[in-house]
Amino acid sequence: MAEDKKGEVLLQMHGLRIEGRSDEIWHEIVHGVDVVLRRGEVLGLIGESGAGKSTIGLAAMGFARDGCRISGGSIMFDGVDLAKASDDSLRQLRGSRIAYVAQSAAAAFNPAQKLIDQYCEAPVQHGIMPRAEAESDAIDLYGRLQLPDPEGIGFRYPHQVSGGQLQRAMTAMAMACRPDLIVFDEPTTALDVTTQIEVLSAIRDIVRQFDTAAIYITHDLAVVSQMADRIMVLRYGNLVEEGETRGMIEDPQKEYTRDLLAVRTFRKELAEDPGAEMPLLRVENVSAAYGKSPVLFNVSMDIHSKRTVAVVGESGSGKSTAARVITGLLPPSEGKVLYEGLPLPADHRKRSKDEKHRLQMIYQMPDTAINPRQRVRSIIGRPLEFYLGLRGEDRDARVRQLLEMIELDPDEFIDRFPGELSGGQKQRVCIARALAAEPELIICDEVTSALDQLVAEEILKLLQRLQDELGLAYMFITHDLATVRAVADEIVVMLQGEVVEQGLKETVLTPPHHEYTELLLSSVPEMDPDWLDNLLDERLEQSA
Amino acid sequence: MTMPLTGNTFGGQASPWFSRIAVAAVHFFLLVLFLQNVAADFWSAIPGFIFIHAYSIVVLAYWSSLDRTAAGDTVIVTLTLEFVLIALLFWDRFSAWPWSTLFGLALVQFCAFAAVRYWKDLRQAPRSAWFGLIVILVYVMVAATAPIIAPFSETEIVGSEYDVWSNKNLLGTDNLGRDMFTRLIYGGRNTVGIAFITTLLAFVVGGLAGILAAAMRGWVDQVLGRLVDILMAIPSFILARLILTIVGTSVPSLILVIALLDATRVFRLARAVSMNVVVLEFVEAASLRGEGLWWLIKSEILPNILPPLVAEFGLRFCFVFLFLSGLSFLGLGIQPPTADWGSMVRDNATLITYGDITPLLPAGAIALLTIGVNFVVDWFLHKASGLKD
Amino acid sequence: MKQIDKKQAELKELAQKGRISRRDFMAKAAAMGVTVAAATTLWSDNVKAAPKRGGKARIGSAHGNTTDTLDPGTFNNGGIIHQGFGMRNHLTEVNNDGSLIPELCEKWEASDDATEWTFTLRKGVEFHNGKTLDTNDIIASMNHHRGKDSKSAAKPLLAPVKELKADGPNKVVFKLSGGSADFPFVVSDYHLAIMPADKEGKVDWQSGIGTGAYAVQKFEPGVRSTFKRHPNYFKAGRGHFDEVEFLTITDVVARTNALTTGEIDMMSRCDLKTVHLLKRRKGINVEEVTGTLHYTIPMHTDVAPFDNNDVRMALKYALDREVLLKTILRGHGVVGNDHPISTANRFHNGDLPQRKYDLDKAKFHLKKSGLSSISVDLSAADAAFVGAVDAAVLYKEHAAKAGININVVREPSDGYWSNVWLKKPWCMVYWGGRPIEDMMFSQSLAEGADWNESHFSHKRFNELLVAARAELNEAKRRAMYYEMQEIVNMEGGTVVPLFANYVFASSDKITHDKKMAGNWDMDGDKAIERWWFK
Amino acid sequence: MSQIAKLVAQRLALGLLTLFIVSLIIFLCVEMLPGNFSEAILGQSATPETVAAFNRELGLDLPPHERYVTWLFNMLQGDFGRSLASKRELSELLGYRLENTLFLAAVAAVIAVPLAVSLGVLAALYRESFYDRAVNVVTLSSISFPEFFVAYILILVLAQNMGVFPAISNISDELGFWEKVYRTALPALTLTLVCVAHMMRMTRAAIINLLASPYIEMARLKGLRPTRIILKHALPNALAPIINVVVLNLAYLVVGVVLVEVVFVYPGLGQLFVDSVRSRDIPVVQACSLIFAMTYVLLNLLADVLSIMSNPRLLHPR
Repeated sequence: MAEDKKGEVLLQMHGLRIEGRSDEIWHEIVHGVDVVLRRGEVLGLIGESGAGKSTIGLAAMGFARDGCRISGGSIMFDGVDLAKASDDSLRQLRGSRIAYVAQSAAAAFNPAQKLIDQYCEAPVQHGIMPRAEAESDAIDLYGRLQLPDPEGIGFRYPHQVSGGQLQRAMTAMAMACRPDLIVFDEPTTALDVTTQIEVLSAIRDIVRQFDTAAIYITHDLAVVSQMADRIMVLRYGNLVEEGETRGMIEDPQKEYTRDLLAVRTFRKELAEDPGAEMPLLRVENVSAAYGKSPVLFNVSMDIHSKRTVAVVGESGSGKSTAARVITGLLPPSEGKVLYEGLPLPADHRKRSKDEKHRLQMIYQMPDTAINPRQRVRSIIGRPLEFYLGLRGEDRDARVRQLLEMIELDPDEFIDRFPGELSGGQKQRVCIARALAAEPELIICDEVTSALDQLVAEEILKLLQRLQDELGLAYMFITHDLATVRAVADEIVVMLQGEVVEQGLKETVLTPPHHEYTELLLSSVPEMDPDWLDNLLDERLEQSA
Repeated sequence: MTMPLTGNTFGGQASPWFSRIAVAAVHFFLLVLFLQNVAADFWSAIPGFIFIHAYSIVVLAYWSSLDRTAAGDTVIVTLTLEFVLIALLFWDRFSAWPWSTLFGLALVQFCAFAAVRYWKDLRQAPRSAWFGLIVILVYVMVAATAPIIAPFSETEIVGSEYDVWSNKNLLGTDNLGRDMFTRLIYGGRNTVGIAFITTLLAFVVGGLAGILAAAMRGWVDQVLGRLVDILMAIPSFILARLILTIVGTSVPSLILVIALLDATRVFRLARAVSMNVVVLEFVEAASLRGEGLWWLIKSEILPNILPPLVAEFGLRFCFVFLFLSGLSFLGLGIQPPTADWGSMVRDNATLITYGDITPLLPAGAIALLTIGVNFVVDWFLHKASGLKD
Repeated sequence: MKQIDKKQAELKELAQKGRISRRDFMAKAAAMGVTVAAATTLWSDNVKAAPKRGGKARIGSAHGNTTDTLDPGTFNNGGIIHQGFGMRNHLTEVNNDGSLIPELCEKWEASDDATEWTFTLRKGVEFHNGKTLDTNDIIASMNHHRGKDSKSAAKPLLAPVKELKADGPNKVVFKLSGGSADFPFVVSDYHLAIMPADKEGKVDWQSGIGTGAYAVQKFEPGVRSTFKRHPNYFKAGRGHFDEVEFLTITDVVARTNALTTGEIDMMSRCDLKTVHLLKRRKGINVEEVTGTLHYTIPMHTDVAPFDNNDVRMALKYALDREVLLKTILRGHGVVGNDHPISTANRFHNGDLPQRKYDLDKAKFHLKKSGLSSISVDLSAADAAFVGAVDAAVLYKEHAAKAGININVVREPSDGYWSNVWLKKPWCMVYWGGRPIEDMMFSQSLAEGADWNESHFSHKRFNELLVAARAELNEAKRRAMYYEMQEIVNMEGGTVVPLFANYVFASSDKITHDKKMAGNWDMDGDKAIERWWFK
Repeated sequence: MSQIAKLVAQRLALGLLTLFIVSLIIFLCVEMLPGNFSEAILGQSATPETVAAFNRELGLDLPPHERYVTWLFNMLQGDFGRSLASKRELSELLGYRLENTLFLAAVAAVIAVPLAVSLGVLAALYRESFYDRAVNVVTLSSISFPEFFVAYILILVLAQNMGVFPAISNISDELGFWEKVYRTALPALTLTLVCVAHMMRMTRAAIINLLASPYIEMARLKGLRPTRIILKHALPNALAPIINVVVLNLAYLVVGVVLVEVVFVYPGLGQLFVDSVRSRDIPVVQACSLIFAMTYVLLNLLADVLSIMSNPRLLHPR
């Protein structure tokens, strides 16, 4: 990378328009966006789903996904217009001069090939270096990205490597041809917070080391502020605001940007200690296993009525398993679940209707949690029919009531199919379905993690309102500490199937923490461009 | 990436002008049949004529005023009502119709209604799918109305054997001097009818068992799975031969035996796709709610595995069709003198040696339908897979 | 006489092989006492059609099962019968003109009451393995079908044989329980092939060794068999091919294709529907013979309503045989006259008026029976014969016009012979037919016969049967058989609608005598013995 | 690998159970068929005495369960028994037929499988193109005609009119290999036409199914050539369904070719089976069914093993 070229414009997209096809009709999804990127610069693209950020990121490679097309504007990359370039010349650019890092490394690696084979493919196929050289280069890069066992890891298959490591291996693969530009498409979204930090720092280091220009796409402003020199905020295929990172974080110009920044400022009032009051639900020394592999070890927790207990932990910590035990989907191997002091049958099939309707569940993925072949009317109506015996007009009236309660217009939504709803609307329908059963306790299993941040916030507010109005108790399962901060009365921290810490929110969130809680808390990115540097320094000091 | 959603893919509303024309066409078709066959004289058919048209107008007016939710139900209600009313009006003559013709007419009308209902999807269908749909529709109509449109009766000997094509015998005569055109029409009716019923039965049995196995898991799954494995381990042709020899080759036993054999294949597919659905959370939610097995199958699983099952139905139908012809070839299929395409090919197969194309006709008819069905299935699968993203 | 025959045969052979000039031939013939005219005919007949030795003949047969064996007792289809005739011989042979000629015997003699038959064996006949034929072989071969443990289908044929013994080195005597003028015909039956005997008096059927024109090389039942000519075959002018390959091709289309593409040289059972097209093909000869093969529709005469002869007559008149002949056999056959004796038989009663489709008479008999209308079940399956079900349906249509309601019951083809035939009161049957009237009558119509399919029991008929059997005077026998045919025609319980032709084809490279045997398909199933390459 | 061994062992055990039940079912079916061997052999000429004598000699007069148990017992000792009809050792009788059947299947497979897979790959590569549509229509048409009809047409064109191949497959073991192949050409071609479409469509579908997956997008973004993407990235991951459909078709080539055997007079197992059923030759019927069932079991096992081998996730567990 010649020093004199630094600062020169590498990529310039002008008036970029992209269309997508649905129902045989082309709709514009990116409406004329201008992007400028200089050599060695990292540009953050941020926005919610549907903002067109990935589409723009891919357009930087002259690529449009199936069902999309670049319909207007120019994409000048180092003097070549990618929008007009031939397939062959595009192919020669891709992988060698512009590389891509995908969101889910587990999915983006070919499961049938070893990592190093996939690494070597681009350099060898582009004729940049022979196989042997590429291999030793790979090992070098693996080392720089702090992958364990850099000599051996390349000879594993993707499924034999953990998610965080895969993401780093993919970054190495993108670096293989020493491209001028790398497009990072939400590279850490699928990772746990603690892993996310490692990957973020690895990516940042390597990009800085090679002085590569990068486009960093994410929906998380806190993350992008660690990575990018400059940020573009996108919404519905339009540019909302553009600026230097620090400037934008400190002084956002547009309301939308401010909203994004203000996400999770919502806080629930602090609740009092319930004391010795009889809990609504008590989990007593429960252990459980899937087949022969144990996943829960001696877990106990109480949930009091009208209160929210947040169960927090990373993936694999057993928090969802705990929910399955409570709902009776997974009978525990030891221990029991008491409802108002009386033991619940371990198997949900043995529970009575009365026991069932009090305990409802809302799932993480609203897409799969409601039947895509039923209309909203029957989705919400069925529990009414089933538990309360409502039929016909009574039922419809109640469905309408519930829809109003979840802030959806009954006339508009009652006859829709789930496919005609947005993610947030679907989640609201799920909530309404749970409410229809007139429950006392709702288990919310990561209910906001599949949603955009603003939408998630709305859902949290809705849940809070419902709790206030209907006196519900929530068991709130999440990996997101921001959510915990927002809604919890009590917190249960789980790690590898065990409860490591539990108590009132302020007790848990106020130091001194348990070691793991500390790790979790410190790993949540903050809206401060220096946060990552400080954190890493801090950790380095501690370990030193 | 979410596109603005303009409507559910399977609940699209028909354009009103088309629906009017289509329903009117169906009614007109029915009426022509009436005039030709049911009404003893022209004048007594007039009230029926007027009634049906007035009725159509009312139905359509009502229909277009409704939102699309009710449209599906309306179709069924209309269908039933209309048949009941026709039956009441023309009871004495109506009862003289063969049941299969009634069934066939119902099918034709159902097709028309379906076409109206899914017009929006149809409009987007590629040309190959249109071709397939038209082929299927023509076959269904021909099969349904065979006794009405065929110039002669099924077994009637109308000339000398192997007559050439003429005005009297459109496609000449067959090996016994029966009218080839008539035999083709009846052959279609018999073969298509039997294959259709067989496939339907196979799907009801195999599909239900498959869903049941997926929904219940455990020993039910094991037992059914093993049973199917064993049945599949015996080549179907051989098992069919054995069973047909034991029970005799009557049409009901043909249907039952082939349906049983085919059900094993359907079972596998139904089980596999249901397995994908039962792990989804809405099924879990329903079973947590305490829903019974039947509800789970009927409301939660079945609607979601329908697209692959429908596609498979098309393919299975073709296989059953070919299987039947194969059995006919070995003399175990539909027995003479009932016309069926398989044995028609066989009966006239020696002609091929002499370069005569007569045997091509039934074989061509088989092939055309198979291709048509496959085109539609392809399109359907394409659409169904498009639903996922 | 016999001496002269033999000499003539030798002469013929010389002529056929072209080893003798015409002049020499005439001289030799004259020396033997043959008239000049006769000698000339003999010469031209034999030279024109002079059979040539050589070539590999491939024959495609419609019949043959993988379960076929070389045990003649279980021969049950045309394919294996044909092969049997190729590899083995019998005491007597039905010649291609229908007459009975000696085969392994030189002559036969009967006692006056026709209860004792003596066969004098031909001398010097050699089996394929070099063994010379003797009386032990004859006795063992016959005993193979007799006795308590016999599994042979021919057991009933030999049931009248009380005693069987050798009389001197080359005579075998059969003692019968009753007179049988046609016994020499009986021993020509394809089951009663002569096989070599071992020391215990058992026959060796497994090896396929016989005295026939061809020795088995390879026997794959139901697929193919190959044969090589027996170099020491005793018959002159028979067995012309060097090699024979016998293929079972059950699918008629495949068989026809094989013939037209030259994969085979001859085929049995042409497809009647397209035989007119096959005839037009260049290089193909189609042959057609009326034989004893016929279809019957027997009613159990002891079961109501068939116990009433008027009902039987009504049913006989209510069938349009001409239509059946046209549609089922496509004209390749002749209509039957409700008795099982074919025009190929010696004593066919041609004086008997042909029964026709006559609705008036049918109605008349129906009325006379006292029944205003009848409704009867007719069992049919295509196992009975190809088109049996069609025939039944046609029958139903014809009879309906006479007010008779026939309900066609379609039976499964498999197991038809064990479950339907002889069990159901009215069904469709096919008979290969018998060359001898006595055999035909005593098997299918004699009281108490196993296969009395119509449960026919007629006193006069049974008396005539016994009398005719032992009657050696031909004129008297003829009269008796004529009367019996009339009885069956007028009172029998069997409708005999059709006699079917044998239709077979060969490539024009193959030729044969003008006269074709009518007792079996393909020249009496002796094509490989009788035909030759041009 | 031990996992595979375990799977194989487990499946073989299950397979044995399947075979046992199949033999029971077949035995019962044949028992239920009207008539028995003796009656079938003697046909129209059966008399009660001869049938009884036959039955006595063959042990058919014993009650069915006794015969079954004896058969099973002998079977377990490796004695397949003898054909009732020819008294020939079954191993010898079936061996020859099985060899023929496998030969035909092999010839057909050697033509069909590479053809189908390459057609499928090409169709996936040039999807929605004219080539794709053309191949689709042609292959669809070829499966749309009844098998025997395809056979007749091939005979008409290739044997009658052009005379390049013999109309019937008159094969025997004294023929040379290529001569045998030549005579088997038409039936093999027929079978090829019948099963190529299925395999080709599955190959195409399996590959196209994967084209939307992220790793294919990744491969495209690495600037790889379409051919390489299909062959290196899509095909290896699509192998499992392709193997399954190929194996299914192989099983069909072995067990489902009765019609083709009849039309081409090919002496395979199917004909033998049909003939033996007709004459109620139970040992042969049993043995054939077991061979067919075994083919199914083994090929299915093969498909599973190959699927595992093609999937590193299963082959190299963490």
